[in-house]
Amino acid sequence: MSRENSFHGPLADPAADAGHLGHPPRMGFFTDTSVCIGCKACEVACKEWNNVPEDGIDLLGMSFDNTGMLGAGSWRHVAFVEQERPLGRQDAGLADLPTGPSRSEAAAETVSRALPVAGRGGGDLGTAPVHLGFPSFELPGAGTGAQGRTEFRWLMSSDVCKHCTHAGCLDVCPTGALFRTEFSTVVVQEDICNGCGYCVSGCPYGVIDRRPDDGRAWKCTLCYDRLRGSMEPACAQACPTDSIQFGPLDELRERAARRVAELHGAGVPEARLYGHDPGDGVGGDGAFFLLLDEPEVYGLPPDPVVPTRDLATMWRYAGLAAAALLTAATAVFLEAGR
Amino acid sequence: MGSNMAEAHPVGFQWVMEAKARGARVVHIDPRFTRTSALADQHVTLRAGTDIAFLGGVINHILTNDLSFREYVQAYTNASCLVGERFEDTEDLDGLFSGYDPRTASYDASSWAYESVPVEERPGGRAKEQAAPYQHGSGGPPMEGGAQGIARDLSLEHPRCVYQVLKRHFSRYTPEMVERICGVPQDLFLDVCRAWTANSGRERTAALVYSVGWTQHTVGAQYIRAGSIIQLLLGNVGRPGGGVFALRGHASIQGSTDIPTLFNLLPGYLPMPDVTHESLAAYLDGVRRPGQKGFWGNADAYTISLLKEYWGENATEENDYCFDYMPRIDGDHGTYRTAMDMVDGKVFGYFLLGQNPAVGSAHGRLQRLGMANLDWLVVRDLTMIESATFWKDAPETETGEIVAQQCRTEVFFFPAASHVEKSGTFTQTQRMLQWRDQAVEPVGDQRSELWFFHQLGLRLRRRLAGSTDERDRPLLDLAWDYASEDGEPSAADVLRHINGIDLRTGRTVGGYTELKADGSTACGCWIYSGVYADEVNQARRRKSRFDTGPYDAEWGWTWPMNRRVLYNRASADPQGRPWSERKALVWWDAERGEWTGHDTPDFERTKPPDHVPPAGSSGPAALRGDDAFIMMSDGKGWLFAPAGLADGPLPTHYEPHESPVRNLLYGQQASPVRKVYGRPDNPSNPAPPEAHGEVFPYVFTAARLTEHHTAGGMSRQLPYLAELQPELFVEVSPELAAERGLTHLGRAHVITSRTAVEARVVVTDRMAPLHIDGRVVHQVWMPYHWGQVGLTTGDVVNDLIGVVADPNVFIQESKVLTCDIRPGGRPRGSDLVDYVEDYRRRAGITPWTGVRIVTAGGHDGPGHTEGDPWEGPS
Amino acid sequence: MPPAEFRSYYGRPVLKPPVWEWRVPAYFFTGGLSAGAALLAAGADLTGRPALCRVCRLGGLGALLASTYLLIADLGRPERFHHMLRVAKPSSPMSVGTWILVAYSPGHGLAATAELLPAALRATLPGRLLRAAGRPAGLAAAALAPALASYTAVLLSQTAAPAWHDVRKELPFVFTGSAAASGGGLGMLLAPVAEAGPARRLGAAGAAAELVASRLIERRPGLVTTAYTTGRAHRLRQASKLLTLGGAAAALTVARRSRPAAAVAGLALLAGSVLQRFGVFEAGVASTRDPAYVVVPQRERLAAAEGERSGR
Amino acid sequence: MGVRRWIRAWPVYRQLTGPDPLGRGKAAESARSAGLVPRTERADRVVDSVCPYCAVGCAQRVFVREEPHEHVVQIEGNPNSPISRGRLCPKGAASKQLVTGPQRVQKVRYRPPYGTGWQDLDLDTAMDMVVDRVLEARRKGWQDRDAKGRTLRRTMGIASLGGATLDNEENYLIKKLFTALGALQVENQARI
Repeated sequence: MSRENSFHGPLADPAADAGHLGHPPRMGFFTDTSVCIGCKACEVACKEWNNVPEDGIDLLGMSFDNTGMLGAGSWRHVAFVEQERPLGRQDAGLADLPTGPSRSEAAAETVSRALPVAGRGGGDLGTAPVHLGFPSFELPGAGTGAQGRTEFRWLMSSDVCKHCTHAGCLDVCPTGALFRTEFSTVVVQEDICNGCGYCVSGCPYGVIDRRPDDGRAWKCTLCYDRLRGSMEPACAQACPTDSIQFGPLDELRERAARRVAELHGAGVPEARLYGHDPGDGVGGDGAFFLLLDEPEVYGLPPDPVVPTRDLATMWRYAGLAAAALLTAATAVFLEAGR
Repeated sequence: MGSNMAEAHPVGFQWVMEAKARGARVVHIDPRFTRTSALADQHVTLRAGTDIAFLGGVINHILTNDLSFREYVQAYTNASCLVGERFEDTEDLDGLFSGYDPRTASYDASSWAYESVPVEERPGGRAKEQAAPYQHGSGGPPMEGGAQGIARDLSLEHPRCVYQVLKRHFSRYTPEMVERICGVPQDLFLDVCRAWTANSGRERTAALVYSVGWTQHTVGAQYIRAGSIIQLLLGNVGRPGGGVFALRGHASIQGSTDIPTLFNLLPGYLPMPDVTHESLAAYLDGVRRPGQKGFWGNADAYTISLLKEYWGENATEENDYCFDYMPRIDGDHGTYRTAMDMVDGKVFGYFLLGQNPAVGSAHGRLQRLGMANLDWLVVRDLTMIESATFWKDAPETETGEIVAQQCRTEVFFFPAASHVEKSGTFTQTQRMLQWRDQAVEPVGDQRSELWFFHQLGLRLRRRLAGSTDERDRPLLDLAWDYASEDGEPSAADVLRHINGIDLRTGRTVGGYTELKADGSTACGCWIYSGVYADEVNQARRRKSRFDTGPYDAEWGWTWPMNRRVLYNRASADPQGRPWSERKALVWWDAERGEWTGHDTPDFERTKPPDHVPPAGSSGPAALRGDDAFIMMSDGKGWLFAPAGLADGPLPTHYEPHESPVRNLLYGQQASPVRKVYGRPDNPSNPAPPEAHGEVFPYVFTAARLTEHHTAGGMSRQLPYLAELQPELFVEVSPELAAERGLTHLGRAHVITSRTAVEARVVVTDRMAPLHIDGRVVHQVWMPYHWGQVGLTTGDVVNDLIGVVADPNVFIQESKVLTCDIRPGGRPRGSDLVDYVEDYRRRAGITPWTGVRIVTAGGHDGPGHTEGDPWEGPS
Repeated sequence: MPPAEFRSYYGRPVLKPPVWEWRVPAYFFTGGLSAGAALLAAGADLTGRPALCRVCRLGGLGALLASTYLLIADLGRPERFHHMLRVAKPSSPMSVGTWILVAYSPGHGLAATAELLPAALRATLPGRLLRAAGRPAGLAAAALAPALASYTAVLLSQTAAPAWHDVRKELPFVFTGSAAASGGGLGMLLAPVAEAGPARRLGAAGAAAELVASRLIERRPGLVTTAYTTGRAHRLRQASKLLTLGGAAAALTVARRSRPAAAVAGLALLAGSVLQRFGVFEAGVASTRDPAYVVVPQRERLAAAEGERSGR
Repeated sequence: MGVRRWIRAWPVYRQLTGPDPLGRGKAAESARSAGLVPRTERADRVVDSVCPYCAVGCAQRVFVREEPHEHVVQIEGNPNSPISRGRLCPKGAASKQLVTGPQRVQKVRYRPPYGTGWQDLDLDTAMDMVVDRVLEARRKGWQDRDAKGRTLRRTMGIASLGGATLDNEENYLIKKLFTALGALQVENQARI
């Protein structure tokens, strides 16, 4: 088989590329955030099934998000975004109320200002307890009428490991603990992982993390064991509104395209897919999303690229540097010998 | 409206999302923008406690613009019935209806009756003391002669016909008035009116969903009445996609109302006997009257079958089926009354069964002080809860009001079995019973309630065996011999007895129509009759949705008689044809001579649509072929309630007990019959026309979060849930934050005349201030799940709330009160007591505050205090 | 803090900060040092500089042992270190590096052991064999040393951390330069001035390469450079630059004459190398902690692609 | 033999000889992964249940394993349910933790009057003590007739609160027993 796109670019069959012969179709998630009600059933169902430990009982002040981000102790994470703008044709009912300026941004800033002083820059939200203290923002003037806010929307989105076609975490793993399954998903084998931590930095989405007490890296397995038993992943099964849909990736991509068209027709032009494109920097995600704003608003990178894409370049330059070193080391003696 | 469905019932909300995906318009009307609002097409912010003004506005819009479903209204509602001449409306009496007695703060409802129906005058005091509508079960009050002779004007033009009475009553509820009272801009309000009416009629239906956002008010029952009136006017009752949905909050709270652990009810909404019922005949006469229509006409069969189940062979016709064994009620014996009686030393022992009043009941402080004054307390729960540990860690231990060494209450904690450790049925919110099989044995001392109470009964009877005391007879004669499985009574056998047994054959009856008034059947709950038909546990059925039709008739069992949509006869027109093919549900099949359709018809199967009962018939036989509301004493849906409600035949906007504004519609400020308890330990914040309301300038409302469950015993102790909502917080608008100097994530405390509680501040655009009659009114919201035990702990929000109740059902007004909010933590220890006392002093609060109920017509009515609370102004 | 306007989720980082702590940059340093020393040792062996050869072999062994310890100690599950040997993955620089280390260590270890052989054992047959094997073993290690010195650059670049990934062309030169500088520094520190000529030249050459490559990083366009030119990374690298520059200058001047000066210069080069590794490490960490480093360049990239598409 | 098998199991060997030369898939599969099945497949019984939290009535399936002792291995939604279609909210999804968590109390606890801590008490003894107290409170609060001579036949000395999380069958017995005792202050969450 051609290994042309083993490291980057569109790859039709990642499981076959990883040596699985006669494998089932590629399975994945399509998370339609336009119907997410932010209940967090996905987070709990995931933890119940996978025995993921509790990871910090802290009020984060990020709307109703007290999980913070994906991590070793949170394999699903529901983001909550409050914004002063309308959602499609939704009427938030604020017009003509005696409102002042929006404070969504200010509240967000309260949190963002506290994050740099938190351990690991807030990158450990959802991994260990984080105390944000009692920061504050300047009090707004009590405005009314003209400068008052009239628009509002509340976005919710359940984030998860993307199970990339080209997975940074998998590529860098030195033990083979991370591997691609027959379902084309990316899974950490807990009996193998020795906690080198390389995958943590290899992931362009900031998904995988190491558990401090346990020492190993953990992330969503797309319920590998359940898939083996022809069961749906726990989060998708629990999701009350079917915001999390599970199935063969090809089917999901078709369904997602229809859904976007439907939303565009219904006056929600901001609906867009994220991670569905096999031509993107990671070869397309096994778990992709329908978003209602730019990805970075949900904490997602706008244009992630698997570091492996540049692997050849890196080795080439490393080779050059090595050659230079050898040359130099030889030269210093040659000169001396003269 | 009054429901945060996406958060409180997330899995049920999938059907709303499904409907939305098919093009349904979703409107959410709520004081704050919630996760439900986030998914709705339209959100309407309204001031908490003003829903009747809003709904009245909708009714007025429908009537003024003639938008009702005329044929439906004429055929199936009492719109055409004439109201008696003695009736006077709130329009005439400044917010009161005729029959009001300011001394007892109650109504004599006799003047509300239909023109031609004989009524006896009944002082309202008794009804008010007994949670009246429950007394009348699900079918409304008895009405003599309901079967015939009600004067009607089918043209709906007569000035005293219900339609015109309604029109006049709601004429004040204009869009302008809605805006001034509710704070909802007129355009927005009219949008909702248009959406509601445009989606109702032959081809379309609209559903109305409410939860405790509606019930926990002094006028809660009338909120629901107001919603029902709209749904009746628009033809949205008994039809697919229509209805008024009460979303209930607990696994079997519907079941615990059907098979009540409630003081005023017996199973199947039969009333608890009261002191006027010296005999079974007198009791039955209070339930149904000669000549009345509908299935309550058979109340004798239901009651006697229940008595046969209770006392078995000992219940005979000669001894009135042991009716005399029944304890009698003579007033309010509701849970709040009982808590006050505990404080007053009148109650000695208390059982708490999976319930945590120290956190979950309004005025938690009163609850805890009551519990601290008992002889003994039995707590049965899965985990250690605040109500079991109050003697050592209640907030009152911090203030010194409860000291363990001085608290005499003896506490027994019995660990309970969980839902997988016992078998039995839950009744869910749409009346469906679902059986659970036992999965595992409980460990240690963990036992089910079934075991506990069966054991308790056995041991009590053993102890009293041989007693000659007359008062022990009911216990000794009790039928208490249920089949047992390994020492545990068989839940299936109990369910069999609930279903009912034909004592001649020993087999289960097939349904309540088979119950007899001659003592030949025993039935524990007539509305559940049929759940064990053919000796099969119908609630245990699990036929997959993939294998059945759209109404999934073989999954569980729905009372009554496995009907999914109540009153579904109304889904067909008077001639028995579906109103439209699109909305067909049940129809008359003339060829086969029976009702048929997708659902089990809620009608006598072979009674043709044009049936006219012979003169003199009563009960079910008196129902016409187009009397769709088969439980009602006149067969009609009630727009106007000629009897049965303690607070008026029509919903009327009254301000909440605690409100920052004067009632703009009437001189009567708040419900004139609300149940108040004027006691020093139950103070109220002042409301207009009383002075000093400005001390508590903000509207307060509380609710639950998806991530927690009620008082937290089943969620704050679980790491996976505790981490999702880890701390008590209070939500305020940016405007209120500015006004009070509150900062996001900072600390603040909320104060009422009861206490102050501390929480983290969440400043959010989801909260918005309102224009109320020219001034800006702010609302404050808190979740209420916290207490001092568990993985996440916090102040008890229910401590902020005083006890004042709806006179119909005695449910407390906990969805709206007034408060103040200040930055920083609350005072600790005994300083807290002084701090709150200072607030009370500044607001001039005494036990008389808030209990001078009558304010209509400029009267200064009497204060309704308990006895002489203390020396003070009178 | 970069001034660029961008949107984020409550300012929360997009990426996970590395879980690696001080041991990892220390491992880079010791690995590089061992590699540099191995090269010098082999050259010294071939050119008859027994003292230089000896100190480099022994110093290199010490660095190798430290390096191995640091690598294992940084694992979350050190007892599973051998799992590194399950697979050989070309896509994983750590896997490649492990195998390089596996190949490199025996040679260097053997050569160093030969140096350590007590005099009493030198005449025995095993002793003679060992000493005979010392040279080829040392040469084998030296052959692999450049790989050992440079793969760590790929290890860092093969991550999503913008400050590491984006400097993938420069970083190998920084790291090999740093390895050479530290190896030279070691030689200068421990070997007599007379034999340390190659060490001084290697140190200076390495320092020059490191400084030039480092300068190139700082002059790259785009936001990511900020991670190197601000904060802790900047301070560490400034100090490194001064020490390296000073060490190199001394190596070419006073260190040729004075043993103490040589030692100080050697130490300066060593310290410069250590600080360089930590500086680079810190820059990478910083670039994961601030979402700007992720969002802004990616947005620019998308905008450019968009512009290209619409321009066509 | 052992060595050969060991070498064949070595992923590097599998890389070199199998279809996964890059070692990122099949070759890297561990023994645990190779034999992985959902733990529900090892359950001895699957029991139909219903979520104990809100009133939607979501169907649950309880997976039980007998070894090493009878225990719940998983609780999840039942996709066959026409009500819930297998879905659960966060609370329902936490049911296993609710049932199996360390917060569950297993033994009777007793706090005597004026006590400052819990004591142990045997279940049987506790039941008998409650019997004594029920009879005593019933007696103290007993009322035969009201001031007008009308029948009351009741006790106001005992009250009860709870039932909304209990089974219908349990509520039925509770109401029946209390009614026979003459206790009528029997209430539940429906009033709250």
